[in-house]
Amino acid sequence: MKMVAAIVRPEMFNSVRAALEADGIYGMTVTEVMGRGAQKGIALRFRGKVMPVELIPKVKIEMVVPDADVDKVIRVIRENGRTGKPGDGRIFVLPVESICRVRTDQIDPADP
Amino acid sequence: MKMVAAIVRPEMFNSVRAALEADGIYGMTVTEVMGRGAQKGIALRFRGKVMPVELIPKVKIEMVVPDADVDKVIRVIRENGRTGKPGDGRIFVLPVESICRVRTDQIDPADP
Amino acid sequence: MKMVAAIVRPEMFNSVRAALEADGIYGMTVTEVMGRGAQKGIALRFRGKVMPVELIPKVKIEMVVPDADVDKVIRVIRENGRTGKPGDGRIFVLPVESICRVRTDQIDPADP
Amino acid sequence: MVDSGDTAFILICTAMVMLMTPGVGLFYGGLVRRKNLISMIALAFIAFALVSIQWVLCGYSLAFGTDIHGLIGSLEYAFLQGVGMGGDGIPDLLFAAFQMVFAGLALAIVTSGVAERIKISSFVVFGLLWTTLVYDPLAHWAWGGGWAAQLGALDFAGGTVVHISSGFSALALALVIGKRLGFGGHGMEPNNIPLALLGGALLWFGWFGFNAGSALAADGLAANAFIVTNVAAAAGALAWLCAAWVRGRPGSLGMISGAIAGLVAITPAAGFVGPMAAIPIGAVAGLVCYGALLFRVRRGLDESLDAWAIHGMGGIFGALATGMFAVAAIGGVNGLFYGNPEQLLIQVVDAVVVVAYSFGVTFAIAKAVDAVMGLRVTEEEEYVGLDIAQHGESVRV
Amino acid sequence: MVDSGDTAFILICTAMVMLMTPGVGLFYGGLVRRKNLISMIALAFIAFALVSIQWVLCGYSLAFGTDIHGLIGSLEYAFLQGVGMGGDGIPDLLFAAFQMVFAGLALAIVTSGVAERIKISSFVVFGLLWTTLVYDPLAHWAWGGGWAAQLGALDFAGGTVVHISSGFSALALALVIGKRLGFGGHGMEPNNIPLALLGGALLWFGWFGFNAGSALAADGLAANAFIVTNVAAAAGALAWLCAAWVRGRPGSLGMISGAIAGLVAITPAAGFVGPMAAIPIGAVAGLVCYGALLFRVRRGLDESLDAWAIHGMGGIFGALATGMFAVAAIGGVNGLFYGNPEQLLIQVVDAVVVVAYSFGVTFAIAKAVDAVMGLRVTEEEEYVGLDIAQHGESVRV
Amino acid sequence: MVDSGDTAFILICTAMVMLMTPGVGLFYGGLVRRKNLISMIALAFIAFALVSIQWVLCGYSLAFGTDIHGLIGSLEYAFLQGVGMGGDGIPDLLFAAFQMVFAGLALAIVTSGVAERIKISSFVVFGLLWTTLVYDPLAHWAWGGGWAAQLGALDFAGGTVVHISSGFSALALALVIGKRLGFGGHGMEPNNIPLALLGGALLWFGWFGFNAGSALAADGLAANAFIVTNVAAAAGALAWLCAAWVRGRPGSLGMISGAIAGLVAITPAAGFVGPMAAIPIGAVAGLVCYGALLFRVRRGLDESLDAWAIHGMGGIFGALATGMFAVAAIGGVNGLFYGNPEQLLIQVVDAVVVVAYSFGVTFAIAKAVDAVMGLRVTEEEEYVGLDIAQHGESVRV
Ligand SMILES: Nc1ncnc2c1ncn2[C@@H]1O[C@H](COP(=O)(O)OP(=O)(O)O)[C@@H](O)[C@H]1O
Ligand SMILES: Nc1ncnc2c1ncn2[C@@H]1O[C@H](COP(=O)(O)OP(=O)(O)O)[C@@H](O)[C@H]1O
Ligand SMILES: Nc1ncnc2c1ncn2[C@@H]1O[C@H](COP(=O)(O)OP(=O)(O)O)[C@@H](O)[C@H]1O
Repeated sequence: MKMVAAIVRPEMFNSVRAALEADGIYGMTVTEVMGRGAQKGIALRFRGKVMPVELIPKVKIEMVVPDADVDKVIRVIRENGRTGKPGDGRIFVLPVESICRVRTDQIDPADP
Repeated sequence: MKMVAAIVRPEMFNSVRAALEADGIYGMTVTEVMGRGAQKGIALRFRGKVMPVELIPKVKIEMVVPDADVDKVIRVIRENGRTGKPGDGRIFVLPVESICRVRTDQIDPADP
Repeated sequence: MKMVAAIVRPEMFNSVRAALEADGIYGMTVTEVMGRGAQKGIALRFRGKVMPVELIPKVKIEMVVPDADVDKVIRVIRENGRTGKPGDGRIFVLPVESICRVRTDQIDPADP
Repeated sequence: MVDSGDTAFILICTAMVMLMTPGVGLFYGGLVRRKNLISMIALAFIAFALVSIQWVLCGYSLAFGTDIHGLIGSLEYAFLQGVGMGGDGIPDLLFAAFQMVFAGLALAIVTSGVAERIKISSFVVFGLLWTTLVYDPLAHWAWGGGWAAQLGALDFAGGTVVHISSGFSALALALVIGKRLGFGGHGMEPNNIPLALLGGALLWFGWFGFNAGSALAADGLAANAFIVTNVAAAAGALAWLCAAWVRGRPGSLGMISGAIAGLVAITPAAGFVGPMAAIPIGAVAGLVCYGALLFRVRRGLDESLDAWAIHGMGGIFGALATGMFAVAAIGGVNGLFYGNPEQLLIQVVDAVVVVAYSFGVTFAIAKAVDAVMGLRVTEEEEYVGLDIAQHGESVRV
Repeated sequence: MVDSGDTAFILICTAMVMLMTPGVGLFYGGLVRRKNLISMIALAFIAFALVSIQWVLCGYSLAFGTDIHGLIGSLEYAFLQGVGMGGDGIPDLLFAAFQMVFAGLALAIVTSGVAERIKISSFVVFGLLWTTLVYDPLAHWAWGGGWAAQLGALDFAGGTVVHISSGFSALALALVIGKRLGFGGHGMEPNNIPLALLGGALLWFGWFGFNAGSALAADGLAANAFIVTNVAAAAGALAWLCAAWVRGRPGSLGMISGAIAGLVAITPAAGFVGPMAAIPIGAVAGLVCYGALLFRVRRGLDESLDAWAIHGMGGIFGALATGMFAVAAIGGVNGLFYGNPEQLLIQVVDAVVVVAYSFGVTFAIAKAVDAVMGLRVTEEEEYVGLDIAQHGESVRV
Repeated sequence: MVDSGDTAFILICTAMVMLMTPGVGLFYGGLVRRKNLISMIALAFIAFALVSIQWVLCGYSLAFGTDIHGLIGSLEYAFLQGVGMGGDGIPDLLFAAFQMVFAGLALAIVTSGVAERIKISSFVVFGLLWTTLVYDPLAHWAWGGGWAAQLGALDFAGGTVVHISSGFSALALALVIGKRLGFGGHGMEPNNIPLALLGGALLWFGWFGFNAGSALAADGLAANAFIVTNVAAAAGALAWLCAAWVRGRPGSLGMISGAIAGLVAITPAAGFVGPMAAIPIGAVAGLVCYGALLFRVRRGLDESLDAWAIHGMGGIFGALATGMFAVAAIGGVNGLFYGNPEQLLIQVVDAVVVVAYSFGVTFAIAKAVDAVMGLRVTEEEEYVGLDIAQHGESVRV
């Protein structure tokens, strides 16, 4: 099992989500985050103090999938989350040691 | 050290939290997330456009615990986060390579 | 590649962020979270029911960095996120198997 | 003759009372779980829109048409025919508008009892029946020349008509629709306390229109109603705050609930008591409603947002307090404390009848709607939340 | 002679209409993406502040100075000279203030067309030109003794002046500035529906001041305007809700959009039709505007927050409806349905001219500003969002 | 004789000023860190509730009872005895209510100085002492026939009484309670700018009641006060916006702070100057207060939400501006620019005394409360935030 964690543009999230569903990837956990990456920083000023706040809203999608699906998931995210401009995001793959449901007692690594 | 990441119902969070505390598991980081899992998707419509938004509010609990505690933590979450209905959530266990406090300089893998 | 996940005080986030930038660590994903750690719990009461809610706002910073940078990142966070009081936070290091951009097709493990 | 000052006052008061309905929506919306926030606000708007139409079609006439046996008004003003731009003090049309916003608000309060689980289509049907069969008769009894008015029951601004009725109707509805899934076990913390406080602020603001406007003139009586309203709200807020403090921490929701309790209790009394009486009325109302809330929680009743505890019980207390504290120098009638125990008796009779009628008829309507079309969403819809399930919308994290 | 009741009424109405401008800001702010929420609210405030200053310097005089060829007012009242504390019914200064808040609101509505992509410096320049060259003449035509008034066109509270003009100006502006990056493909869900509903509630509340206040007196006509305003809003809300229900789920944003559609449509008619006419006017407006919105989306037009669909098209429908439903018993003029087809013709002429003028002149102003200083932020700024890029602020997650 | 128009006006103005108190709460709540959001809103409500009770018990009488040596009123109106439904123009009870909401607002503004660190029990004690020992005498001096009124100092709507006093009291309080943990080093960004803007919008709205209502009649003077209020707010907003633009980006919080600065400065002047004078008054106030804020930040003073910079310094500037711009044609008195330099002198004396008195007495009260029960929460409580520590509630992420 792997956890694929993708940071994507909020605007592209819905097409990514729909495309994953079309490809049979259903389970996901989504978080609204702020991120900075390649884009240049922007310096802000509030009530007389400089505050460099160059964090921009992003959406983080976490999907735990069988090893075999990792490449497919990455491909789908890239194809549907891409605008070609800086800020499209990153995908990280992390190892997962085990996985289970809360609802039932069986630990079922084959059914994420 | 492992990171146990559990996605649970918002309504069950407080009992899970209390039960973990009772069992001596204190440190945790909690995030409000949206998730989809086994439940069927729901198609929405806003101002003329179809928007399938089947994400539902969930709570993510991340706990870094010694290897020996993983099973206990999973058991406690399941016993206290369960309603038996779809949507009860998932628990993922990820490997953690090292851990340290911000407050002190000693890197103390035995004290998460 | 490693993912360094740091939980810090919201008040210290900006200095941590600026210091990381000064040290050339640019990419990061930030989440507002609630956490509990060493601090003692606080029991609350709302409309007649006791509700122990001892979760406190924290900021989670996730940075995926080359193995060689991990120690530097940890040092910077500690030096700039520290107040010396309980609640300064934790840093966890998780292994990352692979990483890629959404924008381009090349999978580039050397460029987080 | 229409007086421009009085008309100006009631026009604005009507707008202020209108604002109370979204105020209730925001207050309730802040108290439920995030997945039902939009639903609560939407229910308030829908309640208001439905009643606005029903009122001009027939509601006004049922309430204020020529009295029929003390029970209901005739249909002579249906479609507002014969309700014109002239009038005595204020235009007749304005009086109809002022009464309309009260009716809309009452239905919005009732949504407390079905929070997070009502089917929107059923709410539409229930709402139309409720405003026609419960609210309109009650308004007639108190202000349209019905039996309560004939008996001499005092209800300056709607303590029985709006508050007792909506509070006990919410209770009846809650009993019919049943508890929320997981009620008691699951955590159901308020999702947005600042929003609830904002809603409370709009209620407090609008209540000046509600109570002072009920003088139907910009005069000394309105001024009296205005100041007693504020004093009772303040006393209620502080009393509940202190009571909660004794038991734990003084929460802001307790404070605002206490303010609303004080406002409810002073509503029937606002034109009959002075500022010094408003202090005990507001303070005791805060304590009574806090006690009622604790009682409800202990009994495991899921009248979810406490319309019963605050509007229902606060309304009863207010009706009785009016019968005790009323002083002839202000509103022309003395109460128990000024040597007229009979007035208290009349208030008791009025309150008891209104409690019984509104609880009973609402129970019957709810049962009927439930039998015909089902009041409640499916378990799955309740799980995903009414925002998505009923409205196809959601509040972002 | 100044009448204290009328003056009291218009003073408060002016404050209520002022509150509509932040209401528009909150409504729009809730509908855009999170990264532009502050920007939308700020634009509303800036629009209001700019117009407030322009109005006392010259705007009032251009609109209400002595008529020049039916087209514009003279500069005799520039700097409000000669506008004093006395007056007929209400003080002249109060009339100027009441009209000022209308002008401010109109510019705030126009920001719909440039949401999430306007450069703030260009908006300041555009806004000053627009209020001077578009709004002030239109106000003169309808209320300052211009050609439309001479022709007998009916616009009680600003259906053409405020709503048609701002709606079609938003459309022109949207065409000049171009679509948002990714429009059509990217998801652009509203970031905060409760905030939008709160904004809508403030609009509904303020609209009572807008329409009833346009009677310029606290009298029966104001009362009529008040109640028809509420009835039309309710009918519009329910009509759009039902239409959306037929196509899917009844969203709360559809409901509040329908209410605004009803409010827009009743605006020109409020002093000429009665409560029963307000039901079809409001309901049909809800359907017309919903249809216009669907049309806009289908055509891929990025008039982002639907000022055109709701204010523009709702305003046209309202102008025509006034020509149909007007009845002499209320406002002294009959419409088509009461045997005076000519009135409808006048309304058509008025609406057509206002559509053409506001669209055309706004298009020209926008082109000019774009050529001189650029209307739009850079692509990078649009990506990070105007909150950070233009204001240096951001809404926390 | 009570006039219905005047009474209608002041009744509604009183409600509008009441709404300013939650407005301050929302404004302040949006500016602090998320963990103290509820606390700031709750403090505003608590301030208002406390003062509401204190006012009817003794505050009104201390301020408006028969003058004692120009310093304080007698207790003849304690418990509002002798304050009735009759009156001259407006009912006496209404005058008491109108003044009450000013007193409540003033205490709410003061909470700026103790934001995110005050113990709620100590605030209750401090608040009661402050309103009795600071606010009531000041109100007496200016409006109750005290020495300032006798001297001829002009304060139309409370520039010295409400704004100078609350601003300098906040400063004194901030000095006694000390800086927030980590002030200077730690980031303390505003948690919810849209909420702050909403609060600002409610302040702007309510301020019409505050200033125009201070005419105590619905007449030309009220109309003048109304329009100058709006013009000054707009000018202040634009001036601060531009100044911030020069130094960086034009933030929305600067804009709304500028509007409040303009509103504060026009407060004492609203009944004495015309619309053209309101432009410089508002604009310069925006610049003065922005400068004061920068000064405070540079000096490392943790008067956390800038009541001193905006209300205190804006109030001083307004008092002086009144002495300069006043023109007899409007308020019966000329200022410096119209040949009466003496008026400016009187204004200076008044401002200086009020600054000294409010700063000094507040400092003493704060020291006393601190010595007896401790003003400040523990370090641990400050860390977890007052929402949890003081109220047992929290705002969800
Ligand atoms: N090294 C990193 N660690 C964690 N998150 C990152 C890292 N680099 C980028 N991100 C996340 O990805 C988002 C997009 O990054 P960006 O560099 O703008 O994308 P792109 O490479 O497509 O231009 C950032 O906003 C941040 O949330
Ligand atoms: N494969 C997955 N990857 C990441 N998160 C998941 C995955 N599957 C489920 N989840 C998370 O768990 C939550 C509950 O899943 P669900 O399938 O409804 O639970 P259950 O299996 O108990 O019915 C989802 O809302 C989602 O947040
Ligand atoms: N075992 C853990 N697992 C996950 N998160 C933790 C753990 N321990 C602490 N945290 C996070 O770190 C934050 C700070 O912890 P705390 O113990 O207060 O810090 P410190 O050790 O510096 O006093 C907590 O609020 C929580 O979010």
